[in-house]
Amino acid sequence: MSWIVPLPAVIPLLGAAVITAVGHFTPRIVHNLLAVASTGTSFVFALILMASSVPQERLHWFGGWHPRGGVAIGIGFAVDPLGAGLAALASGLTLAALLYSLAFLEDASHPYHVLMTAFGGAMCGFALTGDLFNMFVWFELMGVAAYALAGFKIKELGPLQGGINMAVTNTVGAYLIVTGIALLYARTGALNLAQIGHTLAGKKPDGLVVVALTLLVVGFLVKAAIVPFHLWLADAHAVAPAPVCVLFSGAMVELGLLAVARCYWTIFDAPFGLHHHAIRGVLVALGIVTALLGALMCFLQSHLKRLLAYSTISHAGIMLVGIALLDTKSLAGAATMVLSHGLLKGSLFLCCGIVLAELHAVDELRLHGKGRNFPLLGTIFAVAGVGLIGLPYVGTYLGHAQIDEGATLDHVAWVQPLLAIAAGLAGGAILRAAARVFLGWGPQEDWLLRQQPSEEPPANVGHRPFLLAVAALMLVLGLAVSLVPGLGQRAEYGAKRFRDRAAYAREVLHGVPTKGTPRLPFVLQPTTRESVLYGLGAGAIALLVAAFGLWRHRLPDAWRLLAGRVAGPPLEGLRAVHSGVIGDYVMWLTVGTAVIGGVWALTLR
Amino acid sequence: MIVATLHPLQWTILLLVVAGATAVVLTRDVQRQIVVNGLYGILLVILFTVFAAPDVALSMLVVGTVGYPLVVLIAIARTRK
Amino acid sequence: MSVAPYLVAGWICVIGIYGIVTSRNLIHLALCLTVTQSSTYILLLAIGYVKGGGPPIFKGVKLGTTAVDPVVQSLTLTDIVVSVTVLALILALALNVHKEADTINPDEIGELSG
Amino acid sequence: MTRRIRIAMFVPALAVLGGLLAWSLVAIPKFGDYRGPYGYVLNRVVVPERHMSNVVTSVVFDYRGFDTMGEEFILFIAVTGIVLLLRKQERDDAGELGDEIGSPGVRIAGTLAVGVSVLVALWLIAFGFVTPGGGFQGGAALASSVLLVFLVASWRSWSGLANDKVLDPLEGIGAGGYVVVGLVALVDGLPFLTNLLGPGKTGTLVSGGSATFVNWCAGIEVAAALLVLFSEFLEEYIVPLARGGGTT
Repeated sequence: MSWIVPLPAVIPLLGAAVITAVGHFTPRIVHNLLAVASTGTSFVFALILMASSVPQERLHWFGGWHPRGGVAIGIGFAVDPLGAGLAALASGLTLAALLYSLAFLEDASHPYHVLMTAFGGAMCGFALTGDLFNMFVWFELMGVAAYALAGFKIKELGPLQGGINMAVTNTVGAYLIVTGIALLYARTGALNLAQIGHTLAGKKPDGLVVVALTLLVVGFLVKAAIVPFHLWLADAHAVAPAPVCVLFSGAMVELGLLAVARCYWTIFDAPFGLHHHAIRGVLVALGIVTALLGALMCFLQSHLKRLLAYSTISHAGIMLVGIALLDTKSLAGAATMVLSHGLLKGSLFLCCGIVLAELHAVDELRLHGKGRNFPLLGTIFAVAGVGLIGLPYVGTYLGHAQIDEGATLDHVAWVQPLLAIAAGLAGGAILRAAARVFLGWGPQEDWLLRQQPSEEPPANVGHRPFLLAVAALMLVLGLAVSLVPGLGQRAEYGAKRFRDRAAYAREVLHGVPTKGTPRLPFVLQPTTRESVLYGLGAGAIALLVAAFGLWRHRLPDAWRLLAGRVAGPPLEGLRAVHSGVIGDYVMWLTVGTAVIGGVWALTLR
Repeated sequence: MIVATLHPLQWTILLLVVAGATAVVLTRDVQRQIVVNGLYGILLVILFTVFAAPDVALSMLVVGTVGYPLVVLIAIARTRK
Repeated sequence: MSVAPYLVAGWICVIGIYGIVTSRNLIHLALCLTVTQSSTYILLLAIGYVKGGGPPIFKGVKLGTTAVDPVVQSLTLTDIVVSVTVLALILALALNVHKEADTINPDEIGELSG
Repeated sequence: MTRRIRIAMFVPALAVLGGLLAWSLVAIPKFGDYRGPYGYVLNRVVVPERHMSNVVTSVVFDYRGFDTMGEEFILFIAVTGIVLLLRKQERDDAGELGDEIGSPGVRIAGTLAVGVSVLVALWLIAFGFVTPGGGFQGGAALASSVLLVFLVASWRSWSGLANDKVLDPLEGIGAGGYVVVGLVALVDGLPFLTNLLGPGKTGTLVSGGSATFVNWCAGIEVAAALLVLFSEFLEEYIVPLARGGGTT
C-alpha cells in the first residue's frame, strides 16, 4: 500500500505540467478536465491514505533510500492520520474551488488552472512530509502559487498590494525557517524530523535549540496568520478571487499550524518536554490574543471578504490554542475544528463570489438590502455563519468541546470563556452582515465600518445554480462534522499517535511498526455540560453582537457617546496598525520574533 | 582567537561580503543598487569557491550575472518616472 | 571559538531586514530580500565547511579524502533558485503596481487598510 | 502609523533578534569542525554505490531528488505566475520592430558566441554527475546564451526562438518528465524516483543511472522557464517602446 503515499502530492504536479505542455493547443475544456481530474485523483488517494494510515504510519522513502543505522540519507513521507486528513481536506477544497471556477472564472486562461492544481499538490506534500527541508520546499511552492493567485486581478491596485504584502511577509518567514533548519543541521547533522528529535533527546537544551525553535515556530506562524504575523492575511484574502480564498482560509493557514504542531511533537518535545509550560504559555497567549483581536477586527469590517478573513484569523487563534495546550484532547479538537471551519469558511467565500457576480459589490453597506431577492444564497451564508459559532452539535462545536475538555484537564479552564467570546463575536459579525445584505436590516451608514476599494465582478459567470450547489454541499458537510458518529474518537486517536514521538521515531528510523489499533466505536462523541453551555453562550453573544451592529443607533444617546469616547481611540489605533504598508508588517514580524524569542530565552532553561 | 582558525583569504572575503551586503542595503538609488548588487554577487561567488562549493558558486554566477540584472534592470526601466 | 562566518551570516540577515523595513522603493525592497536570503547561503555553507576539506567531488581525488558536507550545498542550490523566482514574482507585482498607481513606494500605495 | 514610530519600534526589536542569533552561536560547532553524520556518510558511500563522482549532484538528483522536484516546480509555478501577472489585457503586436544591429561583423561574432555558450551549457548539464554543474546550472547557462540572440540579433529573432508556443510545451515536458521518471519506478513496484538503471561507469556521461534523465529534465525545465521569464520581462520593456509610448 505504500505506493499510494506520494500520489496526493505528485499527481497534481504532473497535471499542472501537462496542462502547461498542451495549453496552447487545446481548448479550455481540456485544461479544466485535466485540472479537475488530477486534483480529484489526489483527493481520492488522500482519503485512502488517511484510512490506511490508521493502523500504522505509512512510510515512503523517495528513491528507495532507507535510513542506515538510524541515519536518514533520503527524504521520507511519514503519514499519520491527522496529516493525511489535512491533505485530504486541502485537495478536497482545491477540487471544490476548481469546480466552482468552471463557472465562476469562465475566462481564466490556463495558467490559472496550473497554479490552482499545483497549489493543491503542494499543500498535500507539505502535510505528508517527514523531512524538515522538504517542508520548506513545499512551503515555498505553496507560497509562489499563492502570491500570483492573490494578485490575479492585475488591473486593480488592491490585489497587487495584497499580493506584494503576502509575498514579502511570507518570504521573510521562509528565511527564518531556513535559518532555523540550518541551526538544527549544525547541531544534529540531520534533516529528517524523527532523527533531529532523536538526536536532541536527552541533552540539555541550549541557546541554539531555543533560537531554532523560535525561528521555526515564527516562520510557520506567519503562514498561520497568528498575531502579530497576521497582517498580510486580511489584505491577501480581501483581494483574491473567491475560489482562491477558499484555499487560503480553509487549508493554507491550517497547514502553518500543522507545521508548528508537527515540529513540536517530532523535534522539540525531546529537548523541551520538561519545560513545556513555557512553550504552552507563550503559544496559548498568542492564540487567545489572535482569537480575540481577529474577532474584534472582524466586527469592524464592511468588506465581506475582509470580514471573513479576520474571522479566519480569529479561528486560527482558537486552533492554535488547541495545539498549544499540548494534550491529546485539545489537539483532536484543533483537528476537527480545522475540518469544519475549512468547509464552512469555504462555503462563505463561495457565497461572496456569487454575491459579487450577482450584485457587483462585496461591501456590506453598499449592498444594504440588495440581497432580498436571493433567499437561498442568504440562507447558506447565514447558516454557515451560525455553524462557525459553535452552537451545541452544530459545525465547529465538536472542536470547541474537545478543546474545552483538554483545557479543563490542563487546569487552564479560563481559556474556554475567552474562546467562546471570540467565536461569538466573529459569528455575530457574519450574522450582522447577512442580515444587512439579505434582509436589509439596520441603517445604511455605519461609521464603525470602513469601506474598502471595490472589486470588479468577473466578466462571464456561467451556470449560477451550479455555484450555489457547490457552496451548499460544503455547508452541509461542514455542519455535519459535529454529528458524524465516531469522528471525535478517531481524531483523538490520531492526535494520540501524532504526539507519540518515541513511536514515530522508532517507526521512521528503524521500521518498527506501532502496535495494533484499538477498535474505535461509531458513536457520537460525548461532550460535557460546560461545553454545551459555552456553545449556547457563544450563540447568545453572537445574537447580541449582531443586534448591536445593526441597531446601535436605537440605544440612548448618552450611552453611545460614552462608548464612543471610551472605545473610539483604541479602535482607531487598532485600525492604524493594520496599515497595508509592507514596512510596518515586517516591523511587526521582527517585534513578534524578538518578543517570543526573548521570552523563551528567559524561560526555557 | 577568532582570527586564528580562519585562513587570511577567508577573512578577507568574509569582510568584503559584509561590506558588500551592507552597501547593497544602504544604496537607496536602485540604478546604483543593481550595480552594487552585481559586485556583491561576485563576492559571494568567490566566497562559495573558498568554502569549497563550486556547484553553488556556479549557480550563483549564472544567476547573479544574468538572472538578477536582467529582471531588475527592466523593472527599473519600466518604473522610472 | 571561531564563529566569524556565522556572525557574518547573522549580520547580513539583520541588515537585510533593516533594508526591507526602511525601504521606499519596491525594487530596492526586493533586492534587500535577496540580501537577507544570501545570509542563509552563507550560514548553510559555513556550517558544512570542514577544515582543510576539498569540494565533495571525487574526480581525480582519492575516496575518503576530507571533503566538506555535500548536503548543505544541495540545500543552498535549492535556496538560490527560490530566491530568483521570488525576486521575479515580486518585481512582476511591482511592475503592475506601477502601471496602476504610478508609484512603487510601498508607503504610498495605501489601497488596503483597517 | 508614521515612519518614525515604525523605526522606533523596529530598531530595538532588530537588536534583540540580532542578539538571539548571536546567542544561538555560543554552542554551535566551531567553523571547520563540522562532523554531522548525513554528509559524512554520503561522502563515503556515493562513489562506490552510485558511481557518481560529484556528490553534490548525486544528492541533488538522487538522494534528495524529491526536493529537487519540488524546487523545479517552484521555478515552474513562479514563472507560470509571472505569465499570469504580466498577461496583456489587450493583444499586443511587437513584430514590427526592426532589426537594431546592422553590422554583419557583430552578427557573426555574436552567432559564434551564442554557439560556444550553448555548447558550454550543454556540457555543464551533461557532466553534472562528474564535475561541477548539472541541470540547474546548465539550464540557466543555456537560457542565458539564448538571451545573447536578443543582444546580438534582434527582437524578432528572439521572439521567434523564445515563443511561448515552443517554450510552454518544453517547460511542461521538463517539469512533467521529472514526475514521470519518478512514477515509472512506482509502477515498477519501487519507491518514487528510485534510480532504475543502476550505477553506470564512474566519470562517464551515464554515471547517473536514471538520475541522468532527471538531470536532463531539470535542464530543459530550467532553461525553458528562465527563457519564458526573460521574454515576459523583455516584452514589458520592448512593447511600449515599439508603440512609441516611451516609459509607462
